[in-house]
Amino acid sequence: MFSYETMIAFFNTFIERKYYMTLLSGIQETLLMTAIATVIGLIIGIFVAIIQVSEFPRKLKWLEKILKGIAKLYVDIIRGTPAIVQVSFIWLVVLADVVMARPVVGGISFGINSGAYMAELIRAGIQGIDKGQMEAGRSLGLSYFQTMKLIIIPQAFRQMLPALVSEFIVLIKETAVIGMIGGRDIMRAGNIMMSDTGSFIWPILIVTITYLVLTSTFTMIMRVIEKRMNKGRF
Amino acid sequence: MFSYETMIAFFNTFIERKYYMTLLSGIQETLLMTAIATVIGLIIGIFVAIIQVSEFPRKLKWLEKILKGIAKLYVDIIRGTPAIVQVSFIWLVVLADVVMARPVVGGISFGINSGAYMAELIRAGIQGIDKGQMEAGRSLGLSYFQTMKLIIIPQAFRQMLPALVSEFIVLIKETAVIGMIGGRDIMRAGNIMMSDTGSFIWPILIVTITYLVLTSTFTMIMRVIEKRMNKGRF
Amino acid sequence: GCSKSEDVIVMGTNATFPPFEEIQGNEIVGFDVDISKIIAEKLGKTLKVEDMEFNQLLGAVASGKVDFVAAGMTVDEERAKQVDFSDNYFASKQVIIVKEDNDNIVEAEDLVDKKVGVQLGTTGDIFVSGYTSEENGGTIEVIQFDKGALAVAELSLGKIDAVVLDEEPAKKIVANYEGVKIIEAPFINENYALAVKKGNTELLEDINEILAEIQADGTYDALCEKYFGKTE
Amino acid sequence: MIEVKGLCKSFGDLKVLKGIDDSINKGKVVVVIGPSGSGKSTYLRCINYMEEATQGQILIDGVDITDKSIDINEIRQKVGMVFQHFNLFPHMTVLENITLAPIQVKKMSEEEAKQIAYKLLDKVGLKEKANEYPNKLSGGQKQRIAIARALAMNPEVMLFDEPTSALDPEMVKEVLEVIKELAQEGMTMMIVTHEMGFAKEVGTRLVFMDEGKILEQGNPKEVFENPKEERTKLFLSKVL
Amino acid sequence: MIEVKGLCKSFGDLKVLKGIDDSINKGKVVVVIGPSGSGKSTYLRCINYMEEATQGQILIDGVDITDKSIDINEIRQKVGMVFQHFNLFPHMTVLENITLAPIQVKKMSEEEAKQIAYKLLDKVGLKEKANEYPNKLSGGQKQRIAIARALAMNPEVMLFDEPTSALDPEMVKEVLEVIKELAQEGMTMMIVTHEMGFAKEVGTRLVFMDEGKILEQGNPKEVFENPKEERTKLFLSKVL
Ligand SMILES: Nc1ncnc2c1ncn2[C@@H]1O[C@H](COP(=O)(O)OP(=O)(O)OP(=O)(O)O)[C@@H](O)[C@H]1O
Ligand SMILES: Nc1ncnc2c1ncn2[C@@H]1O[C@H](COP(=O)(O)OP(=O)(O)OP(=O)(O)O)[C@@H](O)[C@H]1O
Ligand SMILES: [Mg+2]
Ligand SMILES: [Mg+2]
Repeated sequence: MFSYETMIAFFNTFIERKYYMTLLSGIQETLLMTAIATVIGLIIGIFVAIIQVSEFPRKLKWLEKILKGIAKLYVDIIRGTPAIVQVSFIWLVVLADVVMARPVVGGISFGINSGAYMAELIRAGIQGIDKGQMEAGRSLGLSYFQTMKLIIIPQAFRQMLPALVSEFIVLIKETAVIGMIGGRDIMRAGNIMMSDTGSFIWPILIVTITYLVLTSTFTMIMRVIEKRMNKGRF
Repeated sequence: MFSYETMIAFFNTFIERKYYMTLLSGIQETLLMTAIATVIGLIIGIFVAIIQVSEFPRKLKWLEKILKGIAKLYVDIIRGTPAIVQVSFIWLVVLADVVMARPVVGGISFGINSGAYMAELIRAGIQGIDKGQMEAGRSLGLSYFQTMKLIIIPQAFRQMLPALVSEFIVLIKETAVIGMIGGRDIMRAGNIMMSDTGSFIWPILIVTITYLVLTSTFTMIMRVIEKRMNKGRF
Repeated sequence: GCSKSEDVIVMGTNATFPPFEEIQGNEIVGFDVDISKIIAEKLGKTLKVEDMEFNQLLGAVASGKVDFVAAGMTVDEERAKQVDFSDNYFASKQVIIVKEDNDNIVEAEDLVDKKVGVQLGTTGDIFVSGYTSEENGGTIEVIQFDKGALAVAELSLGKIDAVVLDEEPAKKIVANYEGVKIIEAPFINENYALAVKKGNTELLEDINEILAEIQADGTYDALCEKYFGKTE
Repeated sequence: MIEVKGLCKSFGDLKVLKGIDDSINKGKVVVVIGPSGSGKSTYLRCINYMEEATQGQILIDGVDITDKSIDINEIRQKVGMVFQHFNLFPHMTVLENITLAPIQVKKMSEEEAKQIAYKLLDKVGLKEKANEYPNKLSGGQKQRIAIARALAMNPEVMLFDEPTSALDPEMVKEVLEVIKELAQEGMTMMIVTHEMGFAKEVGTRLVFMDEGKILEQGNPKEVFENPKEERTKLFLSKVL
Repeated sequence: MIEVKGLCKSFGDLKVLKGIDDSINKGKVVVVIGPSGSGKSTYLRCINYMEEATQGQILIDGVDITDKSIDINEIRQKVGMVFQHFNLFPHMTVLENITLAPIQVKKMSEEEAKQIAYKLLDKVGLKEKANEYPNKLSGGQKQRIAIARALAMNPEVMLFDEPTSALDPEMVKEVLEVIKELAQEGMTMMIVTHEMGFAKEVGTRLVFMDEGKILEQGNPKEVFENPKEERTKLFLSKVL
């Protein structure tokens, strides 16, 4: 299985059948999906986190209750079920009648998944900002949501940046199950090579290395960001 | 798709074809896999964590370097690649010649995966124990490893218990991809129902609820443990 | 997201079923894809291919996610309850694949108590999963894979004892693996057809017409020549 | 200008303010002193609605801000507040700190807001720091910027909650100078402080709080020299 | 009994011990005092090899423990140590705390270890606490258990590093009583302490350390009444 001949044979096929193209478009699809998921997750996460930390004025307590209830339900369901179940649900039920590029559907699904986890990060980030910031904003006449948007979130965001990049890395890995609903990401590219060539070790090694390169690249980016943050302007 | 008739039709088939048995054995397989994975992950995690925090005597510095290098490589590779890649690798390459029940192989694979994450938890737990404990143990004449085993690990372990249960919950969800290599867990039970009946929504709902019940049960157990800990003997 | 526009027709398939459909480079190609292209062309529409797990195809066409399925799908009573099948366009059969040195398995009855791999939701799966031995009432231990190739892979590793697959893909896949062979014993004969949503007679009739057309004008034979190296 | 009637405030079961009555006239400087925990901060925070009063009324220019139908953000524009810990926005430059509220709340043009900001920076003597970030400033400089930021909304009253107690001793003076100048210009102010010399100098009236009540008040010099209440005497003996 | 020759210890570039020579004879009680950071703890920790000496020799009963080929766990059995923060094992009962090392290290039977433990618990006056967990004990009780735990290994020397400085004042006495009793029984001891009265009472010799050196030593009473060095005078003037 590890023999020189099988290796040569595999890599000949690799070139001949243009598997590098399969792999490349797998990388593209993985990254596209991850990027879409990150953006959607971030948006959902911010909304959910704000709902979770907000105290509504007395008149709107009923709305607060409803929104907090929905946020809790969302977070509980997402954190209580596997990503692949969620993806299947969204793909096969929610978006059943919609024709959409698969990476987009995957991105949306994983974004919805990721939102629940990002909400937690963002909530912690917001609650980590000194209470005095909210007070200073409010005392200047800014509304609660203006203060959130202009003062709290930007600060929380900077502090959370490394954690968010790390969530991006988690998503790169999580999206590897998209093949289960027909996606054509890196993992699936590996599967295709396996099916076609009957060789396991080389496709899996290629896939492993591809993921390692991607995740460690983004880990490095995260480190750089962390360093910048530490000696940043504030 | 949500219509009353399709629902009735599905649940008739559900009874008729004894899908509850499929589901039940799916739950069994998921839990078995998760349990095996937790045990293996815990063992690996403890070893890796101890290697990471240990300072070897001067004579054995070379061994320390080698072991720490291996531990780092292991953690980096596991954390840098998707679980499904690891599972495929172990099943198709490492254990290629081994005939073994699929849940066991799944359990081993996910245990190897989980070990890297547990190592992190355990390392933090060990480092969270007051340095004085190690000193007290050593000053009584206990060796480094005796002190670790009898004094540090038991304390660290109690503190980490909630985090470890939470890792168990993560594993319940993660194992949902085992269907990709032919496992018959909960998710797969849902797939089988989908394939046979052509209905998506009901099988997915059943799968979702099953996972929710499992994860929230264990979350409750974790809460109880946390409470006990807080008012525990020490 | 964009809803389906008028001039696009969506074909659902599972591209792990060579030579009917498989992925080469970035493209899904194969016998079914070519036939579908012709259908789309004759209907004046653009073909869009949706690749998904085989076991999700029926649901996908039933829910309207795809307009029709072309996936080397065998006509079958159970399935016919969920979708409408076109006229048959290909005659196939199920075959048993075993290790080259295995002389113990020669017919379906020999599969009893053995670990047998299938592709989830295929005819082979339905047959093997429902199989009960006439002699001793024994059943077959089924392992359902997402892809036929993975089943053959495990067979070649010795993790399972046999695989039941459709004949043509079995031939293609077996060629990729060392040490496995197809048993020439007769097994279930079956027919492939396209599937549309139940009640979509308009599309069904169009498809049937086109299928008849290409069989008459030789296009079909050319495709067979291209993919199977033989004519029906 | 500000009228406080029977103001009570509880946090859960804890009664922090137990009925405060007072009125602060335009142009006056009220200095609030009292032991820790006596409710001085809470009193100030009620006045700009950072805390909701449990009972009683607070009228600013005749408008009852405890009325639920009042737009609180409008009231706050009339009342500037300066905190012990400055609470500058660390992700904005000094200039952005000052222009934020005028632009966002008063819908002022950036141009106009900047002009006002530069005027105020000049006033607090920090014109050259306009484009610095707060972490480059000393404590005294930060507090002066915080004052400028509050003034940018052109408030009618300024509230100061121990504006110098987080400062190193050598920086107290520069902040007090700025406040003194404001007093001379006729700004209405309430100042919680432990700087007794300063209180004597700028205060038109001194209020001594204890356990959620105003225990004694009057001309600062007189109260310092001749406290009537035992508690006031005790307190002053410790801090003077 | 213990001989220290030219003991030096550095942490990286920081020289903490700069050449200590001393010898402690059997049955003597050496009290170590000195300003914070002078290296008292480090000195004690070197003696039972909690820190590895950078230079110099430490001989215990003639055996050089700085020798790399020595089994350090054997040495430690001869040297008991009591810490400022007790460091009891919180997950074990008092009895388990005391019997752990005899069973694990000395391979004593559980029976025997328990007998010894009860004897020691009696000695420190805490027999009735045998089955409690440490978090049920007061600071003074914890420290007495820690002493019992160290004694259970039947050490030849006992080291105490500020055994009472983490205790509430009313608990200091009960711990000092136990140590005093040990002294009377003829246990060899080194005690770092800030309790000067106690030092005077039990110390057979006082060692004053400053900046990693022994600056002055002698009979405690004499040193207290007549310190020779300026630094000693200064230190004593502050603590007495
Ligand atoms: N948000 C709050 N929740 C609960 N209790 C509070 C809150 N804010 C203040 N308190 C309590 O109210 C009492 C008065 O607090 P306040 O800050 O007004 O005192 P103070 O006079 O300003 O004291 P200091 O001089 O220490 O600033 C204190 O006992 C304080 O603990
Ligand atoms: N592990 C260590 N790493 C680096 N520096 C250390 C370490 N342990 C002690 N030091 C330094 O060595 C010096 C002496 O410390 P030591 O604890 O021996 O002083 P001490 O006399 O016991 O003081 P105290 O009375 O405060 O306990 C101090 O400057 C301390 O910071
Ligand atoms: Mg205050
Ligand atoms: Mg010390």
